Amino acid sequence: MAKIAYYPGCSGLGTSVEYDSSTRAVCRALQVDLVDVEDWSCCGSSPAHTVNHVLSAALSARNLAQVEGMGLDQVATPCPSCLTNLRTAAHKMAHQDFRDQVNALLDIPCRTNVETKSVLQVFDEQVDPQLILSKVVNPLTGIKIACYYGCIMNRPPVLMRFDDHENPMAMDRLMCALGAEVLPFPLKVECCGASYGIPRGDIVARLSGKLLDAARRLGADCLVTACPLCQMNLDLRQGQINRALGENFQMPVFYYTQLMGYALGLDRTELGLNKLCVDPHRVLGKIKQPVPVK
Amino acid sequence: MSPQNIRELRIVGFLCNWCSYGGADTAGVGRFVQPTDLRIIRVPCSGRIDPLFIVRAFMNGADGVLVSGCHPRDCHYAEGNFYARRRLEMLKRFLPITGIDNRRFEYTWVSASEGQRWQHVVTEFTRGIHTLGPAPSFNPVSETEWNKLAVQASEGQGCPCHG
Amino acid sequence: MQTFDLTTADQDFIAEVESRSHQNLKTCYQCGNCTAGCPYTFAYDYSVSQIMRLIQAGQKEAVLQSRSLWLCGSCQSCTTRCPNLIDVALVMDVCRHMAREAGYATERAVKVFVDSFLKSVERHGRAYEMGLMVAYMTRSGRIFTDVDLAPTALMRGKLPFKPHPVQGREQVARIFERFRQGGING
Amino acid sequence: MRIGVFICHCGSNIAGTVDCPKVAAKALTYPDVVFSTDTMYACSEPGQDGIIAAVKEQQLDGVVVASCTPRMHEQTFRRAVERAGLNRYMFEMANIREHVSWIGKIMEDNTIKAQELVRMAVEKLRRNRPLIPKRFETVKRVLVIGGGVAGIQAALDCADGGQEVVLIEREQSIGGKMAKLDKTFPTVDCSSCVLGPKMVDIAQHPKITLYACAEVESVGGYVGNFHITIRRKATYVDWNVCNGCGLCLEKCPSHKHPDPFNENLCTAPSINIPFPQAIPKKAAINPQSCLKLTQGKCGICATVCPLKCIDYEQKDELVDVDVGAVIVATGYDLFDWHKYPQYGQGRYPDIITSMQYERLLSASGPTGGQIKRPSDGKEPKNIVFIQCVGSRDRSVDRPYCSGFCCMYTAKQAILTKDHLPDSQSFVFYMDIRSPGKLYDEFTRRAMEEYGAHYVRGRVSMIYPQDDKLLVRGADTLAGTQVEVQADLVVLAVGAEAAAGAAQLGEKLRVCPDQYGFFVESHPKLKPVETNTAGVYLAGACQGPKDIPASVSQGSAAAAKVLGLLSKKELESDPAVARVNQPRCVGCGKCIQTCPFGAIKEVADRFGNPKAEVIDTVCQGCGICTVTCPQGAIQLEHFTDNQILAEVQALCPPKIFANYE
Ligand SMILES: Cc1cc2nc3c(=O)[nH]c(=O)nc-3n(C[C@H](O)[C@H](O)[C@H](O)COP(=O)(O)OP(=O)(O)OC[C@H]3O[C@@H](n4cnc5c(N)ncnc54)[C@H](O)[C@@H]3O)c2cc1C
Ligand SMILES: Cc1cc2nc3c(=O)[nH]c(=O)nc-3n(C[C@H](O)[C@H](O)[C@H](O)COP(=O)(O)OP(=O)(O)OC[C@H]3O[C@@H](n4cnc5c(N)ncnc54)[C@H](O)[C@@H]3O)c2cc1C
Ligand code: SF4
Ligand code: SF4
Ligand code: SF4
Ligand code: SF4
Ligand code: SF4
Ligand code: SF4
Ligand code: SF4
Ligand code: SF4
Repeated sequence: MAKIAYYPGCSGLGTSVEYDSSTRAVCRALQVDLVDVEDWSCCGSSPAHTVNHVLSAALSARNLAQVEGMGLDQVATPCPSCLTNLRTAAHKMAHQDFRDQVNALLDIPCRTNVETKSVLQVFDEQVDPQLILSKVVNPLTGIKIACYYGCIMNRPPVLMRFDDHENPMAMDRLMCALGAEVLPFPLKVECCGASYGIPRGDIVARLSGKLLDAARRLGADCLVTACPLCQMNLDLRQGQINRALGENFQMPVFYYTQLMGYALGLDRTELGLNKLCVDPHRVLGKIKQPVPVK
Repeated sequence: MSPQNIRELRIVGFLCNWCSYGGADTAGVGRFVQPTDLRIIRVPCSGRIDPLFIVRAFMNGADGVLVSGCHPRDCHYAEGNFYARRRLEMLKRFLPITGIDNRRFEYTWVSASEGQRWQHVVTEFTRGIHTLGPAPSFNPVSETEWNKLAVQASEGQGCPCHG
Repeated sequence: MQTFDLTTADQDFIAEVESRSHQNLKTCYQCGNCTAGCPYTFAYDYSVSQIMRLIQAGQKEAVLQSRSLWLCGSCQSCTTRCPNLIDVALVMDVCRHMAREAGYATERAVKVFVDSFLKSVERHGRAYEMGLMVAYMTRSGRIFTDVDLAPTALMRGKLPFKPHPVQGREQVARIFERFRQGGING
Repeated sequence: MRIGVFICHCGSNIAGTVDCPKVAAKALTYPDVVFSTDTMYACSEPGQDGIIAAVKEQQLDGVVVASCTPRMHEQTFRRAVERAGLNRYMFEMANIREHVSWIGKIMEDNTIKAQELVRMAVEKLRRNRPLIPKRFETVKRVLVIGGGVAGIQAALDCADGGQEVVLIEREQSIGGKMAKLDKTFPTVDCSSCVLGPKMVDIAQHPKITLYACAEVESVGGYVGNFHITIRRKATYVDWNVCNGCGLCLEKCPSHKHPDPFNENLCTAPSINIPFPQAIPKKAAINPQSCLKLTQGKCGICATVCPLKCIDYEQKDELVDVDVGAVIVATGYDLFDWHKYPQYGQGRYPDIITSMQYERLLSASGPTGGQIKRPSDGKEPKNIVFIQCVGSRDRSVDRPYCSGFCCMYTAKQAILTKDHLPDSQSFVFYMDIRSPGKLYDEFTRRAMEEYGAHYVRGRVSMIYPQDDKLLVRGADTLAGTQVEVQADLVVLAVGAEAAAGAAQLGEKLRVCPDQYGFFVESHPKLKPVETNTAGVYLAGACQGPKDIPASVSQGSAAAAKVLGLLSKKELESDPAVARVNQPRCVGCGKCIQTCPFGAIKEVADRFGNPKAEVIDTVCQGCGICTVTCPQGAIQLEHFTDNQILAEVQALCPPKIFANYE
């Protein structure tokens, strides 16, 4: 497979280090050739576009220009928020006026010939499912999981053009292939409260609480996410949620790459399972040990 | 005179009775305002439009000619618009040979219910003709030669549009 | 409740929202689908369809002072499901820009958070969470925000004490600088 | 030639933006124009009288009226000049309303444009010549396509009016959508009690021939003389013999395929009679699921049938009929709600369509009239109805209102309360459209007497929660989001053009509109006519319509047909092609291109081949005229000279003289 530029996003250095490290590990195992975007900077995340679209696009476009400088035409990011920003920037810069305004803010102009994808999309479209199957050593048999995609991985469909925007299946398919029992989670694209955790924790408590509740009603052992913000809201803030709602959720929240790495038998330290706040070991313990085939 | 100073140019439309003429009526009923340059000649079917009519319009100083018929497969006469399409496509290629800028000629399909589309077509076409400005006055090789060509064409010889 | 004077609808405001969002807001027929899908409706003062209606009615003050603008999570549910194909989330974004430009901040905590975040990016080139938290707490005066989480996060190595250096951080800083000089609407 | 010109004001419609007196004055300067005036309403009685008087007083032999589109009043004025003693083709119209006053705002430009259009009409008229129509006899038989309530009504009215009728229905039985309904608004009377007797009348009427399982294969001819080929699809049962006893149905071992009549809520045997009141009541085998026809096994029905009417070898059959007129009544189809992914795309069995709900309500339906939800057969308590699903929605390309779903939803809410007194209905609506007689009272009754909770807003998502469906919508009147924990959700799916309408329209030369419904000749004044003479429309094929409106249109179309066929003879349009035989070299190009086979080869008295047009077959398209390399075949009323005269009126010759 051709080299793909990799944009880890700021949270990969902080709140979601385990997402970053597990993504890299899984990609390595599946022969997805990632090269870090040189000297990448913040894409603007959710705050920038609420202030100004040119500013927000410029913060993203600097990174697209970096990718262009590396001579690559595809960049993958694990984070849906980064994905949205990079894609929106490129999309809007298709209009000359807007592009000129953005480039006026940049040292190095961006030509926007780079395509941004989520790492999930790369797995879904560019990795042979047979390869994944052939590498599974610890099938996830015995656990029931709910896949949660977050609100902006697939929306708006005109921009994201990946998977079904009301009922995405890419992660479900992956988890199924790894042997897990995937439940039909109905709130796959419902918002978790986004970045309001800090200024308006009450909003996150309510919205993320709803997701946890839906997963519990379904009988899920755990939630699986593809977004650092969702994961943080659901996992790190689960205690806050419990206090706010008078609940007692004990729902581990994995990154899908962690479970992939687990099933592929990758080095546990790279998967960062110990970084999760809600202890996942009880759930992992449910996984039936594979019967060695002789 | 620069094109901007000219309020109106001479644009001739050939419209089939069943679809496009009706579409233009629908646009009128809907009060979809359009530029006034265009004058419409009603013919039963786009298949009735002889490319010579169009050539004649240009030779007589038209700045633009617009032809509109029923959508393919919707023709009131089953296949008239297929004939029209073939002939008009040929004409479009033939026009430059006679020294006429073929951007001054366009053919399209508008159905009787598409008043809005008609408004759009007229507005865009008129805008295009205004961008091109008035047609340069015809400067034939010689008048006799032109007459010869015209007669020849009218007899179906040397005019690729027939058939 | 307020009485809106419809005869003095602010046409310039309507035109500005339409031109900055490239949306034809007259096509909104108030079906409420956006409100029905919006997960944040419970926290809004005006629901998103009401915001759309108020824009149509040219009620600039009511819109720009709405707290809803600051609470929209840009989750795209409204945009995705609008039967008239209006990019509603974009309209919310544009109104938020206009509110900010007009100096409103009816959800102050949100504004402070956003400002702190961008400050941190401007300074370091990347978001620096610890710095951001500290800046937010001091500026918002909410010094106890998430203190309960700090130990968990710290223990798991999720809140590094030092910012991550970006060589091109001057480049990023210049983006902000030029932006402030440019007076850009976008 | 002496030409008179009349410029119509149409009140202020034209005079508002065109200086009519000025146009009239200018017209006097055109060649051959001897009289010119402006008039308030040219088409009114005084207007027409004025024209007739002028023809007589001024000895005019040609008239130009500049007014509305010829598609509106050409016939009116042709009759007027005829009354004045002129040939009806010595008349031309200039369209200065639809093409001038209504689309241009500047009086000066409009006036000039109007003048030029009048000049064009004058130049054309100068080259007109009187044309005399030919007369021909009509076939006294009518074809009705589609056996829904509209087609049934049209067929019965035509037959009662004394005409032979051929009714063809694509499905196995007539009845259309109405046959599936439980009760009908606004009277809430039983659908089959109303429709059933009419269906029986169809079967018993001596003047009606019914072909079910049949479709139009091809259409030839023209008004008064259509040649229709009908394809009767193989049913594998000899319908001349089958008496509908139903024994075969009971014994068929392959009875697990979805039953379309019951909207796939239950299954049906491979040999089936769709419902007990079916007309014709005959069995037919479904070739897709029958074991014998797919795998060569079984053959049980053939053994059990007491009348031995099963024929596994049966083939489609083509039947030719000649008719004088055609009524299209092919109805509508329902919007496929799976285009809304937020409603689960079929993952949740308790989200059903309104038509499925009709089957649940119907005593002859799969549940015997008990409302049971599909997932677990339980009686629902909270039922949510969602209106405008696939209507009034640009995002799915259905911006129009389906017209009857507000009403049937109110009906279903009322019936729900009748069936399940403890239930609670919630109706999500955007607007209530109930403009018929006693209609609004009906929807009010659903709310006031039957306690249906109407919520103004759309539903954004539905998802399962425990054993309920969580319906999340908006109440825009309260300005909030609302949620309902529903047991059953019924989608009021909108109407769209019937499958195959486009192909049928092509055969009949009837235009579909942008959504596939057939276009009427004039939205107000010719609502059941089409632009093809002799072809009429009835019912929902022309646009969404409820039963009263469909029935009215069925009768209206029948009245039109009876009017047409009451004439002994029809006049053919004399604007047909004509061959100038000395000029024709007999190359045969016109014969090859004419789409209607209207030109034949004949020999002149020296035995040279020549073309000749068959007047009654020629449709007047003019394709031949453009094809002829000799200019020998000319379409009357649209000859090369006439059209070139129009061109030259607009673009006066510049470099060389007219070489006509
Ligand atoms: C759920 C629901 C409830 C309703 N309830 C009511 C009510 O209570 N009261 C009311 O007034 N209206 C009601 N309606 C509306 C009603 O169904 C229509 O008004 C009516 O059916 C229109 O009749 P039609 O004959 O025009 O069309 P249809 O009923 O659609 O009949 C058309 C017929 O033509 C046949 N056909 C189609 N194409 C061809 C072809 N190419 N060749 C041959 N045959 C063809 C079809 O098989 C069908 O039999 C309801 C509609 C729905 C969806
Ligand atoms: C303000 C307004 C605007 C409208 N605009 C539109 C529009 O834009 N488009 C549209 O489609 N519809 C429109 N309508 C509706 C339209 O007027 C009616 O649909 C239409 O006029 C109905 O025609 P009719 O022949 O049934 O009745 P009418 O027009 O009422 O004609 C009935 C005739 O019968 C005569 N009459 C009554 N009693 C007797 C008697 N005992 N003996 C003899 N003669 C009698 C009356 O004098 C009258 O001439 C409008 C209506 C109104 C009020
Ligand atoms: S969904 Fe669209 S049309 Fe409906 S209220 Fe919201 S913005 Fe308006
Ligand atoms: S984008 Fe904003 S307004 Fe739209 S649904 Fe999401 S939170 Fe609500
Ligand atoms: S002739 Fe036409 S334009 Fe004149 S009054 Fe009648 S409808 Fe109006
Ligand atoms: S096919 Fe035979 S058994 Fe079946 S219904 Fe007809 S007559 Fe009865
Ligand atoms: S032959 Fe076909 S239709 Fe007849 S009984 Fe067998 S499966 Fe049923
Ligand atoms: S009739 Fe009512 S439910 Fe049906 S499309 Fe129109 S408004 Fe919607
Ligand atoms: S005008 Fe000519 S081509 Fe057309 S139908 Fe008549 S004979 Fe045939
Ligand atoms: S095309 Fe012209 S010349 Fe040839 S047969 Fe027909 S009429 Fe005669």
